[in-house]
Amino acid sequence: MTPLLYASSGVAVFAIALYRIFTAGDVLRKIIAANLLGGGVFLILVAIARRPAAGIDPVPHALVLTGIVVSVSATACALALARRLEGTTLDDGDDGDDGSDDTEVAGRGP
Amino acid sequence: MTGAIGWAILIPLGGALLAAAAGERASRWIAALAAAATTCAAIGVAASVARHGPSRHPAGGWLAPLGIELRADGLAATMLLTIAAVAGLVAAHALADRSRAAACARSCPLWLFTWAALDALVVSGDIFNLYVTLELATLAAVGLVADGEGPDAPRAALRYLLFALPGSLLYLLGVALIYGEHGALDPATLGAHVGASAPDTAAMALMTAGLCLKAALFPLHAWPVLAYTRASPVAGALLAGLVGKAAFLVLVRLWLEVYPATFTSAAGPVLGTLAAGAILWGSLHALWQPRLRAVIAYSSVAHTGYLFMWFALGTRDALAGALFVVMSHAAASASMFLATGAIARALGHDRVEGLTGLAHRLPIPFFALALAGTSAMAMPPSSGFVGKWLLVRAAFETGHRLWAAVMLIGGLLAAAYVFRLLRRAFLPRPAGEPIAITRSSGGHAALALALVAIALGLAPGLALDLLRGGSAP
Amino acid sequence: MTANDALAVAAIVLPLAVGVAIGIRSLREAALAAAPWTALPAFVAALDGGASSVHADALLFGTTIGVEDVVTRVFLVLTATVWLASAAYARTYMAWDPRRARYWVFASITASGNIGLVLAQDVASFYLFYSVMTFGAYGLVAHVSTAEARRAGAVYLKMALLGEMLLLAAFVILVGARIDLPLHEAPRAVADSPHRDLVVGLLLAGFGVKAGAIVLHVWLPVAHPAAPTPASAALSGAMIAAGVLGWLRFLPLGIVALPGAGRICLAAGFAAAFYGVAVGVTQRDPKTVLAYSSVSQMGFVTAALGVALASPSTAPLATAAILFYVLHHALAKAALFLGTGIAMTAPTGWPRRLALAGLLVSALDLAGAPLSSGALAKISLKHLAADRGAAFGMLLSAGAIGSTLLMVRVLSLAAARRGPVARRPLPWVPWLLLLALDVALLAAPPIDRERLELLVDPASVASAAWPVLAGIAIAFAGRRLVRGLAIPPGDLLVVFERVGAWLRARITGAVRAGVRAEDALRAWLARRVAVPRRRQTLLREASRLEHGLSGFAPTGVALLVLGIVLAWASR
Amino acid sequence: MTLDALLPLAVVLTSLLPGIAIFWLAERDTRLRTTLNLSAAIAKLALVVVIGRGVLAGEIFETRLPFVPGADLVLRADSLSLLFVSLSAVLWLVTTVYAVGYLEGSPHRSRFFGFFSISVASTMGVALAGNLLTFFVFYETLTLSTYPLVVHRGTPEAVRAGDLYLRYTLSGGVLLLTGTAILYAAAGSIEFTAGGVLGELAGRRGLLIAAFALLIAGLGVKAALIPLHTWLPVAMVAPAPVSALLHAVAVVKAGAFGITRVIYDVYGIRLADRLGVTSVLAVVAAATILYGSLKALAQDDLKRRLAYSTVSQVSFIVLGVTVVGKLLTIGGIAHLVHQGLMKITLFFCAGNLAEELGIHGVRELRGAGRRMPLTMIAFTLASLGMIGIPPLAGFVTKWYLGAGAVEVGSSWVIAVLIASSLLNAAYLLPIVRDAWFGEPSAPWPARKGRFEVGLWLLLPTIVTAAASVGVGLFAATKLSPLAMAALIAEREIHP
Amino acid sequence: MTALDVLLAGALPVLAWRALATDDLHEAVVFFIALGLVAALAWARLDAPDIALVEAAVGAGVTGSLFVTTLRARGLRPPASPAPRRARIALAVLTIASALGIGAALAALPAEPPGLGELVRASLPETGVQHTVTAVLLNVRGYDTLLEMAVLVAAVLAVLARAPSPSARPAARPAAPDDDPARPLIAVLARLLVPGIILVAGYLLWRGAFAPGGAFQAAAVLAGGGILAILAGRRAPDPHARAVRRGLVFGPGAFVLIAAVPLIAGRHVLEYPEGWAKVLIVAVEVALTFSIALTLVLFFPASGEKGT
Repeated sequence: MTPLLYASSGVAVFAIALYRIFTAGDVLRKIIAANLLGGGVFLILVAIARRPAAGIDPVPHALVLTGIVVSVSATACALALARRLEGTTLDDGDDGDDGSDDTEVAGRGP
Repeated sequence: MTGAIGWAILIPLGGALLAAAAGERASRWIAALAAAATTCAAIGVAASVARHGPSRHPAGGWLAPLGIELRADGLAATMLLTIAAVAGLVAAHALADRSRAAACARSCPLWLFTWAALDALVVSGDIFNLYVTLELATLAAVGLVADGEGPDAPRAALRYLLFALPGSLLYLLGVALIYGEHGALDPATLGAHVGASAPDTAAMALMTAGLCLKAALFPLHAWPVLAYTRASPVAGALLAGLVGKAAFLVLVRLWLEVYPATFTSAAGPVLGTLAAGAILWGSLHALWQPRLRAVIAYSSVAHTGYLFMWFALGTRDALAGALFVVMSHAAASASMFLATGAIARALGHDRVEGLTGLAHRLPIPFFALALAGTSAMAMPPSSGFVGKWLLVRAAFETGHRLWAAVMLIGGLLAAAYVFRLLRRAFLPRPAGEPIAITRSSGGHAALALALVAIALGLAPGLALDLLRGGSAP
Repeated sequence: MTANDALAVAAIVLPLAVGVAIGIRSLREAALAAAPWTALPAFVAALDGGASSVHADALLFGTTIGVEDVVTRVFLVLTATVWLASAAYARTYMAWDPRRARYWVFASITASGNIGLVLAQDVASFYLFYSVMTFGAYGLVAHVSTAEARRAGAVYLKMALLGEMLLLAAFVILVGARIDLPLHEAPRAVADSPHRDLVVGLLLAGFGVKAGAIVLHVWLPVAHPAAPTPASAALSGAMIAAGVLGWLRFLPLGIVALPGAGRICLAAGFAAAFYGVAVGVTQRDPKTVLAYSSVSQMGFVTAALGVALASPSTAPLATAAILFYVLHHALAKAALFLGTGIAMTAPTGWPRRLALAGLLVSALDLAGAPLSSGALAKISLKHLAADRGAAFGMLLSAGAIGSTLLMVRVLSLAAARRGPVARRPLPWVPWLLLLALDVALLAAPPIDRERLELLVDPASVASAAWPVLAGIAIAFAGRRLVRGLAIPPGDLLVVFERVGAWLRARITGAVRAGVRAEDALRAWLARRVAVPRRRQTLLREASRLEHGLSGFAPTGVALLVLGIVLAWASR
Repeated sequence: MTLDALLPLAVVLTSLLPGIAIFWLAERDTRLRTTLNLSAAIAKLALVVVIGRGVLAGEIFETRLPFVPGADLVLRADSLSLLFVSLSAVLWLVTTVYAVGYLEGSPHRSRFFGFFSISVASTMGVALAGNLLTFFVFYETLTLSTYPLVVHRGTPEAVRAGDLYLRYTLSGGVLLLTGTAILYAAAGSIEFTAGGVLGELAGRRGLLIAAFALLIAGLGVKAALIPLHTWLPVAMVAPAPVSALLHAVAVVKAGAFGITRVIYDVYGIRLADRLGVTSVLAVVAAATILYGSLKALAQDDLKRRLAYSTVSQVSFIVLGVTVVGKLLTIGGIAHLVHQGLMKITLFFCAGNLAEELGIHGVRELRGAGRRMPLTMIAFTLASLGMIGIPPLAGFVTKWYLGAGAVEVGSSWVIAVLIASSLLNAAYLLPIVRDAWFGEPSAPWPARKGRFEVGLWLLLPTIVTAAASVGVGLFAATKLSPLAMAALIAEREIHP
Repeated sequence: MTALDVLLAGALPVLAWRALATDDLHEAVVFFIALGLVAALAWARLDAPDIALVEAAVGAGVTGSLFVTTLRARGLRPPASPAPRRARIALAVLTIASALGIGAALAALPAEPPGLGELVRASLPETGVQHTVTAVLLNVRGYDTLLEMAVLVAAVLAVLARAPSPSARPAARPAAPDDDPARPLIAVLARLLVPGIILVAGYLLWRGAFAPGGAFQAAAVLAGGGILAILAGRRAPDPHARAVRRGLVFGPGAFVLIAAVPLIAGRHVLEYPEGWAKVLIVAVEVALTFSIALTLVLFFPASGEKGT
């Protein structure tokens, strides 16, 4: 029965993280949410691995281990970018602006 | 060359690692060698598929249900060749560019990782492995975007990452549910067992939704546009050309092998509607974007629409058409990005007005833009046309007249926004605008890519046989 | 290829070649020298009387040319003679004209066309040479760079085009695919054609334009005087005859009875005869009077044609009569034109008296005075009238009076002499030769020798004499009456031109209105769609929506909605 | 792939490869470019002659390249395609000579001749296409390759004309694609076969009529049927050789040729007639004939008047082809060649007048005959031909059209023929009259060289004028376009 | 189903909500770390010792410290405005609905799933390793791990892409220990713990072959020690130095090499030759441990590093 319990808690964490990643204003909170999103899925995976009476199914464990490493890499990368970010949120400034700050050339276009 | 499929993944991986560790000049040589070797490996795989048909290569020797299988079938072979062609030529552009030599130490490993990830994704026969390859591709792409010079690069990269993560994690949750239900991860066994049970439905919905976000299908299309408009030409070419297609290819694998056709036929029209929306919305926006890169970005949104039309049509010819659009758009958009890069370096900005009177001043980038544009608007003799023809014909065969109409109108809109760029080139050059005519090396790679798009249109027979030869099971 | 065949080909090709050669700078002088004699091969071919037939399969639709029957020979004689005389006359007359080369180009091409249509033995080549002649003649009419010549040219061109189109329609309906239908089978084809009446009507009208039938004659009095004298001679001599040749070639004379068409021709013929006289008498310029005289003479021919159409039995007789009449008219009219040309400009003293005398001779000949070829022509017509009842005979005589009236008018105008005196030598020789030939015609008429005795017997002399005398008497009596009247040359033409101008104004007005309406429609459409304004709001709306879509929350909503819909769709 | 199979492909390549090569030539090496151009044109002509002899002897040359599942790229030389190919090949050689002279010293010639050759290659492709898809592929490449020629001058006005050109031709292309896709979806591969291939679809009238309407609308844009014709007069802003070969011959004929193919080789004239679509098309064609002539009457610019004349004349071909009747078909198909020859002569003369004396308006022509006799003789011959005066080319085809109409008993066709001839006369003869009999307001500028205009410009004009006379005069010979048309009608109408 | 499980399972979502819903970022990070630890306990309860170890060391430790440093580096930023109310409500409803859907799907999962457990256990002998998870990780699904290593290196390259090398910054060494009040405590802690940490890491690495442990766990612990050393004032490794880059690449490079060798011999990728499995796996584990540790340390920004 315990696997279902943990699985449902995993779903809860997943849902909360999903909700907050889209509504959070601050970049850091979004990154935390991204991390927890992964955590939720891993919870479900390990809960699934726990079910068979015969013994624990090692494959989900390997999957979760790989997942955690990937999640850490993503979070580290996100945080590194967050450190270099000027504004606080990601939505200020739209996409189709006039392009004067073109990345290509240091000098300003006329 | 049974091991070719292994080399196709290991060489770029190894190359990336060596390039990361090597010094500035050495990393360029390593990157060049790796690119060449990987292309040979890809050709090797395609040759073996063409001659002996599909083949299975269990990684680590462990057979299907347990280990991960690498499959070399028609779909994989053609995609390997496409990736090799586009990534190879983009690499050539990056390496040949003297002025950005220093950047290679940082960017070479990243685009080699992207190449490795895409190769692994295309041949992978395990749905969790697909997740890992998707993540590798995304992270490498984020690295490439972050590498851009502009002040806005970190924001663009972070946005790209934070939109991609939920997509992959939804997909992972789907994988978890499927594993929970069937206890297997390889499409062969899954295909046999997956039915319309609650976990399977939930898994299909989650995976498809996640991948639609990663593939930026309308209405989830807006997030990569900032990254495309801020990335350097190399990054933009790889992102729009190849990484953008990765999620679609995964979805094709799933819908072909894992989910039984009857089960997904109900979801087909949903994706078809979104695809139609993407074609019209993307083309409309591409029509009035002030900046060249934004035009190409929205053109990619429109082309993603053409890709997803296969889900609504479902026939084998439609799949060949969609894959042809993948190939032609990969080459065309990469070529356009590189050409824009060359033009922007000469003009100082990439606003559309800058193109005025360009035909004679920057002939090679302009010509590349023109040829790539022909493929983008799916006019014969380009490969874009072959793709669109197969899709439109399949639409009429399966009675989806509305989708056919949307695709045709999309073609017209595409012609509108391409010619909006090209027509300016013939106008006389305004006196004031200075042009720094450097030896625009970007132009040659762009032209080569554009020629690939056109050549594929002239002799599609080869690619289609390869597709059918090792046809996906 | 017998000698005759070569001669026939040369008759057509030589003038054409010379015409083209003039265009080439290096050959110009030589070609100009040879130009006057290009009609010689046709003349020789006409005289030696041998039959010839040349078939060129490759040309157009397989053309055949040659002299095969009496009609061709007579017309060849008249065409060759008139063109030779006109060319000889023009050699001196045009010597100092600044645009001499252009005149000779058009004259040679027209001559070639004229000779060609006579020799043509199949429908396609007939129509080809007919068109070449028609459009070549424009160059002659509009040669003199004066306002009247340009107007004459315009009128000539319009009527010629009308004629061409009528004939094209007729031939197309008649022949269909068998374009290379030999001419001698044409009448049979017309008779058997399902649209016979339509074809006959078209043929009558089409050739009627050239032959100056009533109402269709309006261009003649304007065009002939406008052209230089030699051209006028050729126009009124040879080319009018071409119209009659067309009738003789195509109309089913003697094959089927066409009472309706016959009556129309008869009426039109006599109407033209008397109308020509009525208007001709009032004219000021002798050339215009001569033009009207041609209209009236052709009226007689049309009448004769009407008789032949109405009763097939009289066909052979009528054809012979028409042939001789046209031959006589051509030569006499050409002589008259050349004569007036000389008379008007001859220096006073013996040359002027000689010219006027010559003029008198040909005038009498034309009027049909006894012992002249004109009388002979009239006699053949009278025989035709024999079984048609007295009315036809009476009309003929009245016509004779009319022609005499016109001749008197010409002589009086020539005598009054208003033209400038020519300082350069006058081309006496060709005119006198032509006069002599006309008279000689009497001696050796190419047809029905036995008529000759009739000429001398007293009854026919009397019947020929009284109309002439009566005519002269009426002329002197009515001299004053006629001076007041002044009908503009071309009479109905003025009406047609005004109608034409009104029509053209209407058409161009309509076209301009059409263009304006089209532009207005396009402007209205543009406003209705108001693309620019509408586009701005549409784009602003779309970009606002797009900006909204690109935020995190909306994407999240879209993602979850998609997930749920997919799950729901495939449950 | 035997030699015979390679010939059609070789015909297309002989102008495609040089075209691509010319792009890379620098501006200054004109000699190399000219030799390349001319040798390509002559090589193509030789190929066409070889194929011609074969086709007349009944052989079939076919290149089949694998293209798309369910449809191959097929280039087949049958009698109908031979006619159009030979016309284009001859006129390409002549126009290349003309273009070399005309563009002497102007910028971007490599680009011009590159696209010029590619557009001719596409025309060859259109002519030789063996099935509807191949036809569409080359039809669209024709659009793409002619656009740069329209905007070649680079003036804002030229680019605006280019926009209009694109707007029409691209939308036309989409309609054609829709029609093609519908037919391919319904009947599998649509190979051009005499008598049509849609027999078994006869039951689905709605589909057939819809597809026919789409195909004809798509082709109608290039065939300049009203109301799809407005791009043609505007495209006259292009340099003279472009308007001569492309807008008077290649592009416009591609549309008319397409309609012929669709009616005879896709639907078959009987099926099309049963569907009742041909009568509608015939009415549109007739309307275009009259509309074109009337609009030409109202134009003051010489090239625009000739453009509207093209609009009207091309519809003769369409009229001839749509009304059921053997003679009409012969007339229509022969008119394809005859009109091409006459119209290209007129455009060459317009080009000469513009180049030498700067004459653009119709009224400025007064007295031009004296200054440029040879050009004006060519102009006169061509104009008389257009009106339908024997022995010129126009007369022959108008005669057959008329005879065909009589044979079929549709008298309104004759009325249209006569009316259009009169209208032609109305807008062409005044020009001829002014040229020969008018007095120039100011004395003409003196001659630059020995001839009235550059030899490169004069020679082609004379050649095409002579051709339009010869084609009419020797219409009965075996090799004349008329004989070819009769052969085609024989094979198409009664297979 | 003990009370502890209920407590743990219940705590997780509550902690998650607290971490994500608070407006104070510091509080959020603290709750995140707390959640990491509770999760480690949960893994232990679910009999997943390997994951518990990694979660504790990496999930809570490294990631937690990363968050703290980033928070400090970004300093006080104006609070960002969250998404509009309407969107939030919609998202809430949708998330709940999808959560219920997924929950229902989970409930419908079969109690006795045909997992791959028996298969792995059956073929354990060929893998050359006793511990099933390590067998799966490094042999059966070694290919996944290979790609995962690539992800790690890619991430670190992305992180270092624009990072200035610590030596280049003016303040070459971090502030002297005495001026930062917390400094002395850390210095003492570091001197005490670091040797222990190294010992534990070595042990974990060694027992990986037959019991829970292995490269990842060892590397995670080692990285924790490294970060502690840096915090205690030792100089952080310079990302642009050649040696550091070689160290980074050494582990994955070895793994790629080992994967490539069977290809040359005509066998499948990553197919350990007969009998060599155990030796090769151990070799790979050692190499990987060192590189992963170095990578995780490099993730940790040298203190005080501002965004360039």
